[in-house]
Amino acid sequence: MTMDLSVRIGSLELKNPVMTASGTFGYGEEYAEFLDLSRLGAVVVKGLSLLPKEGNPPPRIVETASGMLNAIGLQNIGIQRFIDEKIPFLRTYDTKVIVNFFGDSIDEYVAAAERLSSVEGIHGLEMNISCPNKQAGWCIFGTDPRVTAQVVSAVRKATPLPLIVKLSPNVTDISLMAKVAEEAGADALSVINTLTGMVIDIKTRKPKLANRTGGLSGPAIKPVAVRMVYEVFKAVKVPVIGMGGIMHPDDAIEFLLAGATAVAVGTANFVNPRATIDILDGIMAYMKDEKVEDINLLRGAAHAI
Amino acid sequence: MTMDLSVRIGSLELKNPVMTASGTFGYGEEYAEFLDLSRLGAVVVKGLSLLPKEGNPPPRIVETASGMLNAIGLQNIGIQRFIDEKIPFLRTYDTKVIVNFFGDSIDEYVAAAERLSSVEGIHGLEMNISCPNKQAGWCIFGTDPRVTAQVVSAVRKATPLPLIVKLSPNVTDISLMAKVAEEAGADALSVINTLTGMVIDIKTRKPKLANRTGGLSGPAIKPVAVRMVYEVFKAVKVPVIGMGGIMHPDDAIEFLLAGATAVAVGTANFVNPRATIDILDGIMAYMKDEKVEDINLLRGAAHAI
Amino acid sequence: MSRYFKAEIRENRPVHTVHNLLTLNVPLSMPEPRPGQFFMVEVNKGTDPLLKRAFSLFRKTAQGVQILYRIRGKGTEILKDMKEGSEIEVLGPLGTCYPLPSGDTIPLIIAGGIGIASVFSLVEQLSGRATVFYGARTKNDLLMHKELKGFAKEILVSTDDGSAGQKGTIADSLSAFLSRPQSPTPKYRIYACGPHPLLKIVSEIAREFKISANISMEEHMACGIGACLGCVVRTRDGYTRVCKEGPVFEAREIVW
Amino acid sequence: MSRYFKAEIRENRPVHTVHNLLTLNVPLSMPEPRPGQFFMVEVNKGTDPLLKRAFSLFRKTAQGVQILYRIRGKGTEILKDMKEGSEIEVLGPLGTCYPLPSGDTIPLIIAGGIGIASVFSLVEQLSGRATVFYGARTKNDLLMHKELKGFAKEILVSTDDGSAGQKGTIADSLSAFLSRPQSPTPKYRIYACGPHPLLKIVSEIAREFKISANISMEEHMACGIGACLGCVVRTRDGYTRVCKEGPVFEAREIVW
Ligand SMILES: Cc1cc2nc3c(=O)[nH]c(=O)nc-3n(C[C@H](O)[C@H](O)[C@H](O)COP(=O)(O)OP(=O)(O)OC[C@H]3O[C@@H](n4cnc5c(N)ncnc54)[C@H](O)[C@@H]3O)c2cc1C
Ligand SMILES: Cc1cc2nc3c(=O)[nH]c(=O)nc-3n(C[C@H](O)[C@H](O)[C@H](O)COP(=O)(O)OP(=O)(O)OC[C@H]3O[C@@H](n4cnc5c(N)ncnc54)[C@H](O)[C@@H]3O)c2cc1C
Ligand SMILES: Cc1cc2nc3c(=O)[nH]c(=O)nc-3n(C[C@H](O)[C@H](O)[C@H](O)COP(=O)(O)O)c2cc1C
Ligand SMILES: Cc1cc2nc3c(=O)[nH]c(=O)nc-3n(C[C@H](O)[C@H](O)[C@H](O)COP(=O)(O)O)c2cc1C
Ligand code: FES
Ligand code: FES
Repeated sequence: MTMDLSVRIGSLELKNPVMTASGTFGYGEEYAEFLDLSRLGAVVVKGLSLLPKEGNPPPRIVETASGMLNAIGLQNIGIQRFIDEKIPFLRTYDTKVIVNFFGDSIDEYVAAAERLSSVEGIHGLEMNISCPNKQAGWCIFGTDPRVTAQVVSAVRKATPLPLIVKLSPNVTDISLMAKVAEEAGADALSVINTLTGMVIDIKTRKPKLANRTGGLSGPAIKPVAVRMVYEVFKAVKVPVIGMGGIMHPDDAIEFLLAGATAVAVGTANFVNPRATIDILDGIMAYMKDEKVEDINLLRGAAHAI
Repeated sequence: MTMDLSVRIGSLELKNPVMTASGTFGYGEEYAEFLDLSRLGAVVVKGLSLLPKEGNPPPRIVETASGMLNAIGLQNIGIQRFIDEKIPFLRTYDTKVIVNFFGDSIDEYVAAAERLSSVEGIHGLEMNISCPNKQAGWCIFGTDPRVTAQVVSAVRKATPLPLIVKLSPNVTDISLMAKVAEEAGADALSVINTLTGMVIDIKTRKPKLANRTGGLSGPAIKPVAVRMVYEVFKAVKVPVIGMGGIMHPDDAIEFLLAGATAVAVGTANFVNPRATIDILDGIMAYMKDEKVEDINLLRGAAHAI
Repeated sequence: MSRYFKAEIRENRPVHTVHNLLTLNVPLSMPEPRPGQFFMVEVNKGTDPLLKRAFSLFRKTAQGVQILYRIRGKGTEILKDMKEGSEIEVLGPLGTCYPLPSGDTIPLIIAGGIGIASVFSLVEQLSGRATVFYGARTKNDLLMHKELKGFAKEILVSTDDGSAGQKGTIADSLSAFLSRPQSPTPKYRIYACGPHPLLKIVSEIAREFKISANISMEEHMACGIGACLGCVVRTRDGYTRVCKEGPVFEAREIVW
Repeated sequence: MSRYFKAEIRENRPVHTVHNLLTLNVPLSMPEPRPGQFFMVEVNKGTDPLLKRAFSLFRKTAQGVQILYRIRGKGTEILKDMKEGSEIEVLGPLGTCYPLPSGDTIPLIIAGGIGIASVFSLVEQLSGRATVFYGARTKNDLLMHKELKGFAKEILVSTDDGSAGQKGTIADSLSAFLSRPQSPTPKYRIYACGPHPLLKIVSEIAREFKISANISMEEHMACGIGACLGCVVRTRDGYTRVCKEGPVFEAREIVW
């Protein structure tokens, strides 16, 4: 049986739908010893900003039931160092490189997108809009539809690269946010970022994370993520990249059936550095068992009545 | 050491902060063989509507990582049968009986609250606003602040009983919803109801629940619930009842430290029918170890800097 | 509290490629379990998996309560590795039981696959009276066949591939059995446990031949004690709990 | 893939009330671990707990890699019940190691509590050269003391209650040791692992006496390989990863 695993994210063609989730795969090189990066559909790197960012004080991580909270605080080396130090390495692999980025203001988003757009070896951009918006008095770019529309439109004008907008799940109506991002020019949507959570230490009577709250990821959030992908798929025409708690091939397939065109593997990389490859192999085994010749036939199948 | 465990929920005094979460403890009688109901701070019964409700087709339940989805569909015997058949039994116990209720329209909410207000043996009402609103075209009472304000105000006028409003976590800003409910006359807030989720069967390629989506409960959601209690505590003056994934005494204490006045035990009852009592005993052991004489001293302690 | 207890694992051994027999040392205060009833059994300590699993009473012996289970998913995978001597939490016996047939009635007992776990103790209790229709995919999938022989009047085996007994389903075999010309027609009562499609056909056959039938239903469960309303099936009274009003129902009550 | 492998549990036995020694059969392709490095070890199959746990290399023997762990929370509770013969996933060796002292330098090795796990193999490798300051709460909490004696030049024990060695902390004992009038003052190098407050005091003492010190830091970890940025401590260069630039740092680099 011949099998077609390739999928399209806007103008970007991926050899298969397995990507890495930003912030869980470093800049790619950390995992190169454990797997062949060229087998991946795409590598999405840790979120970058124009200038380096120090991040939050530790502890930054706390485990929860079937999940973890992180409050890294978007620590990163900045776009320039990324271009100088990391891109040359990534260019030696036959995979698509997608750069996740963010800013504290619309101007910063635009400047970052512009800077990233002229670099050879960057194939697409993923905008993280789950970050505080300093201009609008610390609301979040990803939760107020008007602000979302503004920032996405501005970035859209600033880059010719395929633009993925990564949605925050901490909203009342994810379909609305998806439609807003689509209308503002997103070529694809990543669903979902982490859910905001907190753990308190009953001995010290203080939150365990220095930042108090953090983002919940891992298997615990998978049912919420699948539901959101399902809703977003109904609401928009652009492709959806599904993520949230994907540990095994079955989880990835659930997202495809819910409507995802591709999937991203996050927290699972920490548990099993070869998780992406195991998931890719498992998807292929499923397609063989189920006699599915083209992966695109699985997309949204759970919507049939 | 003498220990004071009593807490106040509006005008209601509970002998201790341990309650049951609606829908997870039946009408109380199902658990009477396993524990002494008189030891509980309060029993919150399965959600009732004016008329009996059939609920959703099965499967109604599916397990997830450290949690479960349910789509019971609010099946219940209706208020009249509850009063006739269940209240006489509950009245034989020395505990507070709180009736969780809902309606498909504001009129139904009001009628239900009125009917429940004149019954001896009912000490308080808990409004479930996470249900579809037929009048306003199937939006949800609990996610649109204007609709929430309307329905809570209407019910407030209809009952002299302590009124608890149970908030949905599926919102962008839980503090806003909390403030709206407080202003509309709530005496207390229950935080949180279930998160909406979905599980897809990769063999049948269909959602596992007949209703497609269901409510996520259990340890998986605890970090989100603790965070929301923490936020709501900052936003309002009325007492907060914390719930979401409480399995052990430590979990309950986390909620108290986050700002809860009382806690409700839900999914844990399914795993351990004596969970409420084990949690109560564990809270007392903690207070003894930590030399806390009055449980109210723990409330919100995690907010100190 | 006699229906909620810690039980020591006396034995947890394979009886087949993917089936284990679990023997639990239960406290004396536990009510006597009856055929058709079930237990909710803890399968692990952490929170994943979270819920207890429902297992039918297979047998009660001097050793304790026995459960026959198929290793199928996450829960049973963990259960099969539990060591003798360790303690697990158990809730039960729960639910309704098979009503015993009157003295002049011939019990016909239908077991499809792992359904044998639920009816075995009924066959045992009816010592020598029951005609058992036992269906499995292949000869190799017939569980506890030898043990069953000691208690049944007769066992009619069907397998999908004909590797033992009749080739075909037990429903066919039941139908053929009832269609034989007999006079006077004896009084029968049917008891059945197995996959839903089988139970449905058996119910239809029972109606056709005007025989009372009790069938044991399965649905996903959370609490096992009637509190969560998670385990309902549709009956003439609307949605009804398998854990409380069932698992054994009158076949005519079920709306398929 | 030689740093990610399945390891068979050779032995997993208690060496103390709440401490176990785990011996893992590791593949030949694994790089040779060096004192101060650590491994990320799978503690269970399900998803709760989710993450691997970091454990220092205790020793590498002909039997394999040894880990000494304290049974403390959920992860180690499950690990302690793992049976010999079962397989677990391991990532490692990871992180930096203790730089060996030059020939004319006297190594002073500070171990607070379970910190002994990290420095034991260093003492072993320095066969007979190291002076070890070993602190514990009580005599009873001194782990592997006998084994240590075989490799150390000298062991100065302190306990909180004076039940063995000096009453007091090892920091006091280190301070007293360095304050003895000596001429000429020998060249020392300090290596330390233990609770953060101890490491902080040791760093201050090292600065005061102008001795180079390497200390092993701990922080909550997710990936163990530098990808998540979860395990940082504050250093002069900003937030720095314990799993990659550490766990062994130059004491003067740390901003307390
Ligand atoms: C009344 C009753 C009696 C039962 N008796 C037996 C028995 O004697 N022997 C036996 O092997 N099995 C029996 N089962 C099925 C058993 O409860 C488990 O569902 C089955 O063993 C699969 O569990 P798992 O943990 O391995 O699978 P998982 O995949 O981990 O199960 C996931 C979830 O789905 C539920 N589930 C999966 N399949 C079913 C099913 N067919 N029916 C109900 N829930 C399901 C599980 O309980 C669990 O909540 C019975 C079920 C019921 C309701
Ligand atoms: C580099 C390094 C080396 C270590 N070496 C050893 C060793 O040789 N022997 C040993 O017994 N322990 C060692 N630890 C601590 C060990 O990783 C576990 O944190 C500890 O055993 C508690 O885990 P638990 O699962 O029992 O507790 P849990 O309460 O289940 O832990 C919950 C979470 O918190 C983390 N955590 C809890 N305490 C700590 C801590 N002090 N530091 C870092 N993370 C923590 C756990 O890793 C886990 O993610 C080391 C830690 C690090 C970072
Ligand atoms: C440690 C960590 C760091 C993350 N950093 C980023 C980031 O920089 N930018 C971003 O858009 N998402 C970030 N995420 C979110 C993930 O990309 C992903 O959306 C989320 O974790 C859900 O997927 P998972 O459950 O598979 O981890 C991070 C997640 C984790 C756990
Ligand atoms: C099976 C089930 C039924 C529920 N029914 C109701 C209900 O009728 N009314 C309501 O307000 N909440 C209902 N809930 C929500 C719980 O009361 C509680 O808010 C939620 O489950 C979170 O707590 P937990 O994680 O401890 O279960 C139900 C939850 C479950 C699991
Ligand atoms: S399993 Fe809860 S009502 Fe039956
Ligand atoms: S544990 Fe992930 S960077 Fe150190």
